[in-house]
Amino acid sequence: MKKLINHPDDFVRESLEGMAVAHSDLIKVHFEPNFIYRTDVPVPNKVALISGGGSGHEPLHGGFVGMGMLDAACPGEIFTSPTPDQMLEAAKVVSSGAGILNIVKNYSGDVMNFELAAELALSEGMRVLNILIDDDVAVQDSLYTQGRRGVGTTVLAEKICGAAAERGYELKQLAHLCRQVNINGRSMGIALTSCTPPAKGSLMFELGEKEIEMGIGIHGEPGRKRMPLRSADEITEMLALSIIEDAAYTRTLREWDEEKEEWVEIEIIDLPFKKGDRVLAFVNSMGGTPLSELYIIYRKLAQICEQKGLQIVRSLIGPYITSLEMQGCSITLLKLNDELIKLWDAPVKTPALRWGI
Amino acid sequence: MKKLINHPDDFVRESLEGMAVAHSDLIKVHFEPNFIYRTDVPVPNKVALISGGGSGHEPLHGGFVGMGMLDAACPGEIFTSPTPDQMLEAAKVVSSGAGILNIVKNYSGDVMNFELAAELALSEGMRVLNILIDDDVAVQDSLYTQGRRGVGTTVLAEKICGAAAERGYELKQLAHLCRQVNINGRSMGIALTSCTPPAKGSLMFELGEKEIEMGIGIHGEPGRKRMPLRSADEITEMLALSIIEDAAYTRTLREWDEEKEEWVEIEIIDLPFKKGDRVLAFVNSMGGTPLSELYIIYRKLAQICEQKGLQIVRSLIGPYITSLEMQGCSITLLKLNDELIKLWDAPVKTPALRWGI
Amino acid sequence: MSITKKQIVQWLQAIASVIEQNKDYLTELDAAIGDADHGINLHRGFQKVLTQLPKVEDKDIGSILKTVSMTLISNVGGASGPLYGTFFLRVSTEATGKEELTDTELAHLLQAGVTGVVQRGKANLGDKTMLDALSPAVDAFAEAITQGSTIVEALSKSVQAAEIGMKETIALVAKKGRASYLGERSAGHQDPGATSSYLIVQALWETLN
Amino acid sequence: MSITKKQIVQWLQAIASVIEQNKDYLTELDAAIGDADHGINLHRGFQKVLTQLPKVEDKDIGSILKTVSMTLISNVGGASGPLYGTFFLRVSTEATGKEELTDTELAHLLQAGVTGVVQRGKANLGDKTMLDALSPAVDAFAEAITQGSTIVEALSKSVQAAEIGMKETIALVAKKGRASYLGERSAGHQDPGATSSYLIVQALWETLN
Ligand SMILES: Nc1ncnc2c1ncn2[C@@H]1O[C@H](COP(=O)(O)OP(=O)(O)O)[C@@H](O)[C@H]1O
Ligand SMILES: Nc1ncnc2c1ncn2[C@@H]1O[C@H](COP(=O)(O)OP(=O)(O)O)[C@@H](O)[C@H]1O
Ligand SMILES: [Mg+2]
Ligand SMILES: [Mg+2]
Ligand SMILES: [Mg+2]
Ligand SMILES: [Mg+2]
Repeated sequence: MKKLINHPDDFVRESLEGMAVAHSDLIKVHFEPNFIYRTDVPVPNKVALISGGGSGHEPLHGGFVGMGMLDAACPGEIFTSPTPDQMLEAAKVVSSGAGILNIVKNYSGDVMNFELAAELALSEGMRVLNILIDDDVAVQDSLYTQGRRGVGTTVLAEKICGAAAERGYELKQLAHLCRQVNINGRSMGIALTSCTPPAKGSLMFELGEKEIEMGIGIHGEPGRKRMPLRSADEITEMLALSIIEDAAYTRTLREWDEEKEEWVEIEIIDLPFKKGDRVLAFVNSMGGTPLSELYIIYRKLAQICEQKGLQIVRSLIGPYITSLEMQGCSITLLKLNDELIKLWDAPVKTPALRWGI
Repeated sequence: MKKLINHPDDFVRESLEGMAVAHSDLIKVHFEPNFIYRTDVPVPNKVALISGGGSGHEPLHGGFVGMGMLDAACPGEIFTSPTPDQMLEAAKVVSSGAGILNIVKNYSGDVMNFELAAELALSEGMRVLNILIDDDVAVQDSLYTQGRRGVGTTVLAEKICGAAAERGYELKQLAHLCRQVNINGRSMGIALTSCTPPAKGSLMFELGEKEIEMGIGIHGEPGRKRMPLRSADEITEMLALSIIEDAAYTRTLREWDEEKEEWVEIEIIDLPFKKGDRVLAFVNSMGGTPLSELYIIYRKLAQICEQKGLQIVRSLIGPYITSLEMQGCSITLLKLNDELIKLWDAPVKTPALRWGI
Repeated sequence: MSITKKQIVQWLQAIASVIEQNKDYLTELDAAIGDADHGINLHRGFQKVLTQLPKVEDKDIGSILKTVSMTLISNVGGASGPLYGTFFLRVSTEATGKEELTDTELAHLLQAGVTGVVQRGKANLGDKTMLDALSPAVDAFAEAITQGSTIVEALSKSVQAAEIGMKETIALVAKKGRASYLGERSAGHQDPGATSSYLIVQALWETLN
Repeated sequence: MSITKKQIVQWLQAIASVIEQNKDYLTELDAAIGDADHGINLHRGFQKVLTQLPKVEDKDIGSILKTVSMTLISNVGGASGPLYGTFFLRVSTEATGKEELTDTELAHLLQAGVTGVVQRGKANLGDKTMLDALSPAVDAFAEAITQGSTIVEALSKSVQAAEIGMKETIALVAKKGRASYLGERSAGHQDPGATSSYLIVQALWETLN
């Protein structure tokens, strides 16, 4: 294993320590339990946004803490969901009393740990809602399974909801907005190489010199299908068409019901994209793929969107939700409306995303 | 070779096409000859900043075109200096009449092509100055050789001079400022893996599973020394001490003398860092190293700077000057003064660097 | 017949040591159909349990197991953290104030644990999860106790049932957890969570044997 | 004795073809001590020259070579682009208006080309660059012509000198160009630019032979 690390056990802590000194103007880091939070919390009257997940996806989520985005992020070990005490302590620090929205990627571990965290925070008298992101079209059936994973749309939801919280959306409005972003966003990813979690010390899976994994998540887990290497245009077409031609997708997700004071299953349906839709196009590096290649993907994606009558009105290109040093990319398309565009354009000031200020 | 590309011959063009559609609000791309330029050029009364070099270092330079940074960037083929016609045509498009500053990395090819370009532009009646960046302390003697390469400081010079040009610095002032940035900046890099230029189709060099290359440039060329893999802290220490303990460095660089109307050799001396200096610390990924590892490097770098009495007042962390998908990193320290800090903080709006606006 | 507080503590120590021995094995199983951290996660959690035990081993069984639950919840992470955490939480609730447990109490309390796992994880039998080893193991134990077996005899049946359940996960297509994203490709691999559940049951049997 | 315009054009075509054949070889040499693009760069440039030739082959030798120069400058890039571009630029200036060149004219004009390379690149002999093959080759040619050799004889000497110079670069430590960053590690490898210069000289000899 070749990495710029010291001992694998110290990876997350040392990385967080570096982040804390590097961005002391924007964020602070609390250790044991670990969480990153805005320097200016609690922000009076603002709903606090918290997200979290395994480490190894940087800049997600810690890089998105700051004005106009998250109030706190809870990093687990590499590829391992964080634990409820992290979210609980973070909530205590960032809560202004206006409520907490947890943005949670739909992985069993993340979901269960955030549910436990919400139960703990509720029992301490906080108002908390969890919204799940499940946008990965590589996962096809949901009826009897965990359903789709949360991937690229998470970044967009954090930005958009962050802006809305800043503008005074109250907790339920914000939860509704987050759900909207989720059902309007779809993603799919592909890996050219595997990655090596430091504690494991070896590759997650072996890929031949001419093989790729189609439909991967962000934890170095193998994808749906292994196939021969293809050209960037062909790969883009496979990803983009899987997203654009994805049919209406129905699933039930568990959310906290504030009236009933219990977890309830609600049915949520994504409607397919259609001609004339305005979209945000997000081409994401899995970590080891350079920017030059992302632009080659973006070029073809723009052509496909044009052919399909989708109008790209905003874009994001770069490594934002990664799998350590994995080579590969993911595409996310998010259907926008005027409200979402306004919120996307709103100022943001975080270590990894910054504009307008 | 596993890359998200189509045909190697189309790599640069397709990547530029993608960039053009992705950032049409900020930049335009001209093809044959290839250059990227701000949408709002010529900017009246402003000195125009042009840079360029081989492709494969993205976001350098094209990603730095925009308000507060470059007016144009000229990308060559992968790792191959651009040709003078690119710089000449770019100069014609961005020139407001206030003069052109070419920021050139000190590689034989870049230097010669930019000299030819300057001669051509001068012969067309433009005012042009070339300033060389040569900040790589891995190259030790300069007397009989090409001297030090231009690496990380280039990014910082483009930002700082871009801000100064925006504020009305005239050509000679700007050239002076750029020279100041250069003599106050020092860098050194290390590779964990090699990289594969698409046209070559195979790795630039082979590294064993437990070997690293110390003192590399940004073209996948082998470094000064091959050595056994070490911990992130040890690597950081080697890089940082090479930079901090680098003695005064004297070399002659060729610049255009506007009065004599000829190229003259001028002697330039970098003075060593000293206790109490305020610095910008820049930890750069060579392309394939994830952000989490850069923070581990930054953590140790901050400790070393503190021990050495250097005060880090600004930082930059991420993949900004890369070698395709190479894993590894470089460190740049730039001594700052009030003027440089103000210019660093000034608003910038480019595809790859953005703040304050 | 009954099981003492000391044996409970020994069981927990035995779990920590069997997980340590199987850390890489569990992680390799998880690499095949998950994200290669199951062994690492559980090892981190049970090592922490070991450091907590001396502080609580004089308290009642309920308190001890509550500490185990909280320690796992705050240190394991992933899917297995809240699941095993919930398992021990439910077990602990039923053991509040007790210094020892009768065989029937032990059976009830393990069943409560399994119910907790189901409520938290919403998995069904056959979904290729820890439940496929844990649930038959607990059922077999309870049934044997009802039929008058000794704790050790019942545990031996329980270990057998866990082992069968664990091995049956090989053929299954995962419907819950990370492995479910693999679809059909998850078949042919043994579930890491079922494997750790088997080891936990086995540790109990070995402790009392 | 003299060399005709047609032969100049044939030389240029011969260069394009020998560079094509040696593209990967030159690139491999550059991979060892540079950035693995020398063969690719020159191939791109001379292929472009091939497409330009038909448009200018009826003009005088100076115009033809000026076109070659401009084409190389705008298409090769790297260090070798401006250097070979300057070489042909200087050669072309001395050939303005000519339809053929005497042996002495050819010698002068090649010497002017070398001077151009030195002025542009500031390299000295022994710096491990193209100059180490090009300069002795041109000197040998000029000397043989002065001593009354035929062009072909003189070129044969020239090729020998280029080959020796090229091979001598193996032992040298680079002082100019990208290879200089390697310091002592550059020794033991043949310089790619010296190799392409040898091929260019050899192409002239083969064209006239
Ligand atoms: N919903 C669930 N119900 C029961 N067990 C589950 C569920 N989800 C996952 N598991 C179990 O958790 C195991 C994986 O644990 P672990 O690797 O620690 O967490 P993660 O999958 O988050 O990386 C799986 O092998 C499976 O047995
Ligand atoms: N200053 C110089 N003077 C003469 N020749 C040089 C000089 N710098 C480089 N060269 C020659 O150029 C060759 C490399 O050309 P090429 O690979 O095309 O350009 P680059 O080094 O920019 O990638 C070297 O092998 C060397 O012979
Ligand atoms: Mg995990
Ligand atoms: Mg080159
Ligand atoms: Mg796992
Ligand atoms: Mg080269």
